[in-house]
Amino acid sequence: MIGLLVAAPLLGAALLLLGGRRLDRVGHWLGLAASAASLVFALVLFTDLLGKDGEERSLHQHLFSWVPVADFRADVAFQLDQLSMTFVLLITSVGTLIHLYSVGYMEHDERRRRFFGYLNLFLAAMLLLVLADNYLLLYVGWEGVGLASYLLIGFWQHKPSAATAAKKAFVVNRVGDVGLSLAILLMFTTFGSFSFTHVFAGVDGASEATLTGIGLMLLLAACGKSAQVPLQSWLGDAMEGPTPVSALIHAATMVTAGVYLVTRSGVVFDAAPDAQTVVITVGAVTLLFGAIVGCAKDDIKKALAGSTMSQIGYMMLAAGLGPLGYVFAIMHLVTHGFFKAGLFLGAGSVMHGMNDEVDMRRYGGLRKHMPITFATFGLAYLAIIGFPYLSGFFSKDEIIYAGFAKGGNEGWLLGGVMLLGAALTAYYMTRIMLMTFFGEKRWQPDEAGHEPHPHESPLVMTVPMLILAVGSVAAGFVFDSGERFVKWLEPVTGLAHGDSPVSHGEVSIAATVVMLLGVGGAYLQYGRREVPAVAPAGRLLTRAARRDLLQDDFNHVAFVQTGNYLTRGLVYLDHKLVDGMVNGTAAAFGGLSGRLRRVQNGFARSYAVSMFGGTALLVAATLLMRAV
Amino acid sequence: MSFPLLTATAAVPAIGAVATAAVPAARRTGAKWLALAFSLVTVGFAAAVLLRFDTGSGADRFQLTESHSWIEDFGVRYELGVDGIGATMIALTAVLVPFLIGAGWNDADPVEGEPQATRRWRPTQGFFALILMVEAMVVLSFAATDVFLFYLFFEAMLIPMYFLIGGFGDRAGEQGEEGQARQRSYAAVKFLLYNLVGGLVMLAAVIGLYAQTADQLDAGTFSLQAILEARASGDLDFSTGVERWLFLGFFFAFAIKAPLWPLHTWLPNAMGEATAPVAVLITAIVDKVGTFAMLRFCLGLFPEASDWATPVILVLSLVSILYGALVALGQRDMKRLIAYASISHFGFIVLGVFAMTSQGQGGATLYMINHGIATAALLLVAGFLIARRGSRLIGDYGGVQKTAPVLAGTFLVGGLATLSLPGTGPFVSEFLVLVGTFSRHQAVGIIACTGIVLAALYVLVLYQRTMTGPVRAGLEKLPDLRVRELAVVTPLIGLLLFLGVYPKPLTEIVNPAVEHTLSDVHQTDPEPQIDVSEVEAAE
Amino acid sequence: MNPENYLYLAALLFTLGACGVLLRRNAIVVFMCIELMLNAANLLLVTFSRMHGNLEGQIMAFFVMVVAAAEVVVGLAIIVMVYRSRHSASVDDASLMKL
Amino acid sequence: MSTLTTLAAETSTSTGEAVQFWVLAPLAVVGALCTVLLRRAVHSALCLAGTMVILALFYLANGAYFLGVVQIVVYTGAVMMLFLFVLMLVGVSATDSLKETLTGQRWLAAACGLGLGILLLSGIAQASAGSFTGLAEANADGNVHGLAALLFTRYVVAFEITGILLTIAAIGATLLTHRQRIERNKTQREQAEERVRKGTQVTPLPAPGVYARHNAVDLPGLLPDGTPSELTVNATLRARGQVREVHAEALAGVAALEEHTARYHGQRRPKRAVTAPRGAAVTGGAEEPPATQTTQAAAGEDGAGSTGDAAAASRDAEEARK
Repeated sequence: MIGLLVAAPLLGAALLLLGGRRLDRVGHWLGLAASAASLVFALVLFTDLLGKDGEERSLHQHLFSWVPVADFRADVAFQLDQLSMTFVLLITSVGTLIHLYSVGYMEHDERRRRFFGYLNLFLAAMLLLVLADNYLLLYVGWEGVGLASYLLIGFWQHKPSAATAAKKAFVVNRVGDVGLSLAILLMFTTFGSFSFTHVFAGVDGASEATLTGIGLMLLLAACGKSAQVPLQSWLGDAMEGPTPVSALIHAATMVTAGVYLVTRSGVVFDAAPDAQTVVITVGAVTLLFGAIVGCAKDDIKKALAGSTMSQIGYMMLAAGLGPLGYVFAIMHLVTHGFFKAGLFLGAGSVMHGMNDEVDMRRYGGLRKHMPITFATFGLAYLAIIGFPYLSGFFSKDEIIYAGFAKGGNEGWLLGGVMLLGAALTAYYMTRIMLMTFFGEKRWQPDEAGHEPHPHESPLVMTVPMLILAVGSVAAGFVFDSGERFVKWLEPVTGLAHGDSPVSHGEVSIAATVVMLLGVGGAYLQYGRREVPAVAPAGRLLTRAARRDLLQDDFNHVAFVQTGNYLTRGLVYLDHKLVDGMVNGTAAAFGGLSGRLRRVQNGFARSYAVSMFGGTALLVAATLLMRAV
Repeated sequence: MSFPLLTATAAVPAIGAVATAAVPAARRTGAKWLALAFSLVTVGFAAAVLLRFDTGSGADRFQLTESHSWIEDFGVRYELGVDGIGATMIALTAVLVPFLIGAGWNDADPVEGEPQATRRWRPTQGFFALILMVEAMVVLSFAATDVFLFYLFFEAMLIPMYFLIGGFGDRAGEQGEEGQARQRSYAAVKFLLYNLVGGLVMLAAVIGLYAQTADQLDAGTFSLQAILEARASGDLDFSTGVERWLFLGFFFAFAIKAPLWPLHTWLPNAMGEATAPVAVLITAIVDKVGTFAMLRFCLGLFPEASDWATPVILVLSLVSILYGALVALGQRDMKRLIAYASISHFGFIVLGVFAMTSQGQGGATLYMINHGIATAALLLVAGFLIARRGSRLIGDYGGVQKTAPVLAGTFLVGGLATLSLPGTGPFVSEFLVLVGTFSRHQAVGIIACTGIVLAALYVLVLYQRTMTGPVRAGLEKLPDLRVRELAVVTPLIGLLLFLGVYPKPLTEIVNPAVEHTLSDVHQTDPEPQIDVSEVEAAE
Repeated sequence: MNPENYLYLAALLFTLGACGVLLRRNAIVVFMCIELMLNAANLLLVTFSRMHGNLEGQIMAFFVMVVAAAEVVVGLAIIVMVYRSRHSASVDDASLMKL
Repeated sequence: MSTLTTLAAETSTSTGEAVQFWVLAPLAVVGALCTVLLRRAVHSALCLAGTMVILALFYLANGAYFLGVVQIVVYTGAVMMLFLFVLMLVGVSATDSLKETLTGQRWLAAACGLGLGILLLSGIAQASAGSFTGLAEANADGNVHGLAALLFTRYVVAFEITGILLTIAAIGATLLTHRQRIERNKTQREQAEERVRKGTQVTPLPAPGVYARHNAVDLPGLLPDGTPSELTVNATLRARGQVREVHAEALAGVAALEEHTARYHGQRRPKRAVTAPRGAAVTGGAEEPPATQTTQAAAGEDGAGSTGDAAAASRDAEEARK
């Protein structure tokens, strides 16, 4: 049954990618069906799990032995527990909605069949990632989603920027993958195995240094996949992909795989406090980084990408808090999955109506033209900024509370940072909202002279948006009432109640206040005044934030340029030194032969001289030998 | 006496070579089909070798043995036999050759109006006959358990390879017909000289080995089994110095063949100038004899010296991995890029061999097979592309994905396999090598891991520059893969995916051989720091 | 007198013949010098034969003579041939032995 | 015969033999030296023959009677005569220059020769025994009988093989020197056509000695400017270097004649100085002809260049007769 979860989209992908043109007309429905089938399986399994006791809610399925070499035993085996189940449900439900949305969004693309093939491939890989019962199989899914992400970011390959962005995403992710590889290698040398069960069982006996090493390597992997500092640079560029991709992969599911990894490896991290500290630091830095970048971007998708980064920063931070935060990291992950997907789909709907314009300064006043989009986007907006009793309110406040609960100065620092982040979130989201849907219209004909005619998107697109909006609104409440979510996940992740200097209520009030501050600030800047169609020069921080805080410039100088010089130098050396040495030897021999050849002048008498000389030498040698 | 299966496996392509060469000039197509038929029969025999190979726990190390006296005075025997590694390598060779023949179907046809196109001009026949000849010799080298016999075929395969490189280039160069011919003969001569030098050094070591056996045993022998037994029983005991010198002699030849940095520069030239199938033949099959021989001869015959040389060799293979990848990044020529990528991969293989762990060596063996198939897929598709445009320069392409999506797709899959994406065969082997290396030499393993990133870079940069972006002028009408080409590429990709998902059949055959090799070098796998077996028991 | 003197004489003649071979360019003269060397060797053989009281040396000298005769016949024929085709009997003219 | 036998049977040499050796040995050495050093091959051959005869005497003195006779009959009589025949065939007067053309060859040869000689001599000196056996016993039944006994018993196979060798050599020599004509002779017409086609020398070569008022074939004709033309002399003579020198008086006479004729016609002719004869090369050639190749090449050039000159010369001659 668990295998079927993965098999359905995999089969769909294979069919769509190998099927050829014959499937062009039904391809998208086929892809949707595969995804929906997966969702159905997931729901069946879910009810199955719900029927069991909390501690026994774990299914195993061993398919076959994958790579057996001596002690190295890698199996293809699945494990479905509450954590996996949560992810599976999120992935299949959001995935299916986005499949549906894409039917409309990609309607005019001649390569729609392939697009659905890639989407299915992604689903399969993502499900494999969360269902694997060992790190190596997880790694397969891990790289699989990377591949799908690569293919989908670069889906419009004729655009060089898309191709470059795709390559960048893959390569940066690969850097993270090195971390995962090394972590698995370390696990193998330490525990002789890399299945979750064995590793977690062996943690007690391992030295803290080793565990810290494993933890840091896992964190590196998580940073790559979840676009955390310092491997965050690819996410902004990844917005080159079609919008449903951004919604599914780069907002709701794949980028949260890092959080999954850290949570899944909680046992390891709990035993390595140093690694946890680093996780928290990374989360906190990214949280602010993403928020600042999100405040400055005019490209609606890139602004949302900054927001995604920031929100995942929250989750990472929460995951770094250990049992204090695991549950809430996952909870925020799920709610974020809903509202961020909703936001992206809304952005896609806006772009769909605006001739693929992404610059928010060219929008304005769209609420009249796209009422449904406005409504769903608005609800998701309220959810993300933590409007009371919407989903973001519950999940984010819990994380902020967990931060305070860490205790001591650290607790205050983390709480403060997260509150600042909440204010920034409110600010940039309000800014997006105002620039897009409020104010006067600012759109102009494009170069070809086409005046955009903003219109509401078709039903296949708005229905998913509506469902997600419902999710954004209700998820938090549903999860929080009676602590359902906490109880559900607790057996896997554990739960701790720290010693918080502030109460729950106080945190909620503080969060609401900073949220209102952020909204107010944005309203003053963008709601009261006319938004200029061309971005003003801005101050130093704004300009830096527009350039993603100079991360690409840094990467360019530090890696790309040095790499180029190194490569060119090595090519030169390979030709001149390594090859040159060999060719030089050959040339030296050639020259020597040329000299020696002159002795061979063709005159018989010369040869005769050498013969006689030789004879004389032989006679001399004989005589000498006798004399001695 | 049982049926001499190994001899037959080598004899079929050899007979095929003669038969193909004898086909009259006008029957060109017939010659192609004949060569294909013989190569397919070889696949059958190779399959029989795999099937007859006993992987049970009590099975002999060398199986399907044949032994006949040949040159009695020097104890040279015609001795064949395979362990699991040899059997799989023979299978790889046999499986790849039909694809190469299919891919090079029209590569050697005489050009219309070429002046030599006389009645007796038969390049096509020669091309396929030479390929089959190489196949026969490679199979024999994988099967030979007599050191002298191995040496013989190790060297003899240079001759047909020389003609394949020098005689049949692809008609796509930057310097015109004549410059191309000059480049080609340069590459062929370079290939020959490099390998001959290696072979010469090895010959000295072979003779030295014989002298040692003649000194210490009743009679001199070249037989691997006899020497291994004598070494195990202590009858044959090399002094430290002698063993090291002999080891170096053997290793030098194999390092050139493999090719290991800094002895690698012949490979880019040879692969760049040869046609794509021949380039595959070089890197996927012939070069594997080098790494295979490291496993079988270097480690088996000279365990102490292998141990002594390991640090240096590990460093060299690390340099190969990183250097190959970095230089690949800087290439303008597609085939040279793939050649440098191969150098990087050979670094991994040698790393695995000398990691002295069962994961490392098992991984290295799998790596040889997977690299063979992956490179074949990538390079053959690149060859199809080059044949269409008539240029090897990356800069001449762009946007192929738009006009020839299937070609681009297969190219991408080949590339992804080359960068060891999980789910494809190379991932399994690369990871095994890394595990094997890391469990004994942590630092080396960590550095080797960075090769993963570089591999992604050069493959994706290549793909991006050739396949994506706006369609370049002159490529608007680029035809997509034809049926023949698809028939060549699809099974290769299928194999790659199958081996990535279910490599167990191979590992089962390879594992016992690796155990034997490890016991030859008196090594055991390092134990994990923490025993988690009780967890297993509890389950 | 000691018969060894014959040996010295033979050595002297041999050396002279050798120098002639090296110095002269006319193929016929070169050939004659070779004959001189052969004769010197014969003298040596004959002298040894006497010194050792054994006829084997003379037999050897006899064979040398026969072989020399055969050689002269063929050699001169070759010289004539070469002269016909190249109009020269100089050994330096036939310098085709180099690349 | 018996006396000779007894002579050889002695274990020490007689005074007579010593005298014979000391008289003949220097002669043999001188003969050998002359063989090597004389410029004309015929002289060399004759000197060699002399040396061989002396060697034959030494063989006799050493008790090798059969060999001594064979040496004279076969070597000196047959082989050396064969040499002479071939020399005649190849050109008896073609002298060999002793000027060395290969750099360093002479020094190397001298060094090698000297070294080898010294080594041989010292080797012999080292190996000298002091006493010797003598052939008295071996030659007891007569030298020929002794040789035959060995030759037809122990060495019979070698003997037969030498027989075969000789046969092969004879056949080989015949084959080598025999030239089978594989195409028919060219007709005169064809030869003429070929000559025109080649175009180097279309007209017949100018005759020798005409203008020099001398009909000897070895005297070159003069070109209009008074220089002798080698081309007028028969090629064989040229090759042998047997072109006779044109004396200065003859040239002066020609000049005077021209002068006279000009005055008789009252013509104003450009005064032509009779230059120093270019024939210096021709005359010098008798002593030291340049290497054959260069001579031929020069002749070819001359032929091309001087055809016109020769024609002019004959025209002048006709004028003079009027």
